[in-house]
Amino acid sequence: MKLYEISKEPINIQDVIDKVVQREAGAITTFIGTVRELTYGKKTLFLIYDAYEAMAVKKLEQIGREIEERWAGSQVAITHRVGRLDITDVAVVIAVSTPHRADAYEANRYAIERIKEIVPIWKKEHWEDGEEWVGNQLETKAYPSGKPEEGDLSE
Amino acid sequence: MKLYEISKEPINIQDVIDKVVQREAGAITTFIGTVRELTYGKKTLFLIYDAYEAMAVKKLEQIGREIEERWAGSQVAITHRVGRLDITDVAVVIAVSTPHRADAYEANRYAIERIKEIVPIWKKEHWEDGEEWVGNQLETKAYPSGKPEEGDLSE
Amino acid sequence: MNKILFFAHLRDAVGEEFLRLDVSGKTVAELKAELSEKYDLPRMETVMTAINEEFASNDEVIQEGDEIAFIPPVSGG
Amino acid sequence: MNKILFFAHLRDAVGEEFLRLDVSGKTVAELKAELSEKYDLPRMETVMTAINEEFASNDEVIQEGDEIAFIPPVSGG
Repeated sequence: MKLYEISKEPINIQDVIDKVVQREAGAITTFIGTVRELTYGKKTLFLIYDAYEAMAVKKLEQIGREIEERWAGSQVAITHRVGRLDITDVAVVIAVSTPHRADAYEANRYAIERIKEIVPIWKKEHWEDGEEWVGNQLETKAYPSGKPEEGDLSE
Repeated sequence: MKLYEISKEPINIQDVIDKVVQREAGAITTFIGTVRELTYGKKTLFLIYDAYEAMAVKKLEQIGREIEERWAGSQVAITHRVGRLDITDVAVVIAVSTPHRADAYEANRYAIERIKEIVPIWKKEHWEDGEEWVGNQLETKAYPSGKPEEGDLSE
Repeated sequence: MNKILFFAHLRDAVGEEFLRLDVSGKTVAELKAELSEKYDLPRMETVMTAINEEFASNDEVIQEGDEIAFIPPVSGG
Repeated sequence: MNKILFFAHLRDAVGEEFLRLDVSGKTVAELKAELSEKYDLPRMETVMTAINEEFASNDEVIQEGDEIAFIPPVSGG
């Protein structure tokens, strides 16, 4: 069973959840990222996601290890879709199980924030009047050393 | 489509998620409460959940309204199971969609905390050496006026 | 006539899911005290009351036809 | 020989998914500067580098056989 996957096919949410079911867990949270039609009033037609697949899987695994170290008893599974996605299609599913519920929310939130920092996946927005690869959301982050800084890599 | 349900049958998680899919949403969170084997070192064999069904549905609807007022653009669906549940069985599924992800986590967390305050559902724990209806987790809360206080009803 | 519902440990103590009694004109507190004594109900200070599926105060007066429910501390989720 | 991978807007700019070049002995910074000039690559100060699927600093020296990837700001999730 692969806990961390990049998928060219639509993601089956239940399959991702099933990977983190454990007798010691009382809570499972999932985060499901879907393609939103409007961003700052601009209408998206569809998205293309591309990944550096081998490295992306390794970075998802790293995020899983970070979570399992920080939140005792947690178990994590993440699948990220690539290819063309239409409005409301599922881009990513993160499932986290923990013994108690507060941890399941926090650990899950940590996972999505880390994905947006270190996992080599890119999306290209297609609008009615053009298309563009989206960088980090505000286009403000620079990497003077050529890699993520300490502050980027550890939360 | 019923957004708030008490179910005697196993909950289909995808069905609950489908109820909150919207073109304006970029994020869906789910909380899945599962039956944990160990609580404070004591081994649970199975649980029975019982509900004051008509009122429970009304109180779930109230929680949904509270969320939709507090988190703009949110959509909520909740199904709670009743009857006998074994270890790892799903007791509750809460799905919340919002335009942006931070809200999806917060609003979902709010829902489960409110369920534990005001929704008339009870669980009976069955252990090897006995059984008992579980009150609020610490058995410390009293209701001198006979109903939830302001501090209980509004977060 | 009124329908009075019991749940969780109260149902076990009363031995019935509900009773039919005419309790109109009484306050919630009066009904609670009566039933508590008659059935030796435990921990009634932790028990909430609903009238017609909405939480009600101890001083509310029960009307003809109201459905009363005693709500022990909830434990769903 | 080294394989050099491009993604997102860099792939569009270079016009290839990857190049095969012998760049061993060079630092990441030197390779970046060379490619940036040759292909007129935009916003290279925001681009991270990976060597063999792990983030690498600008001062790291590339070895024979290393796979190099240029990682523009990511936008998954």
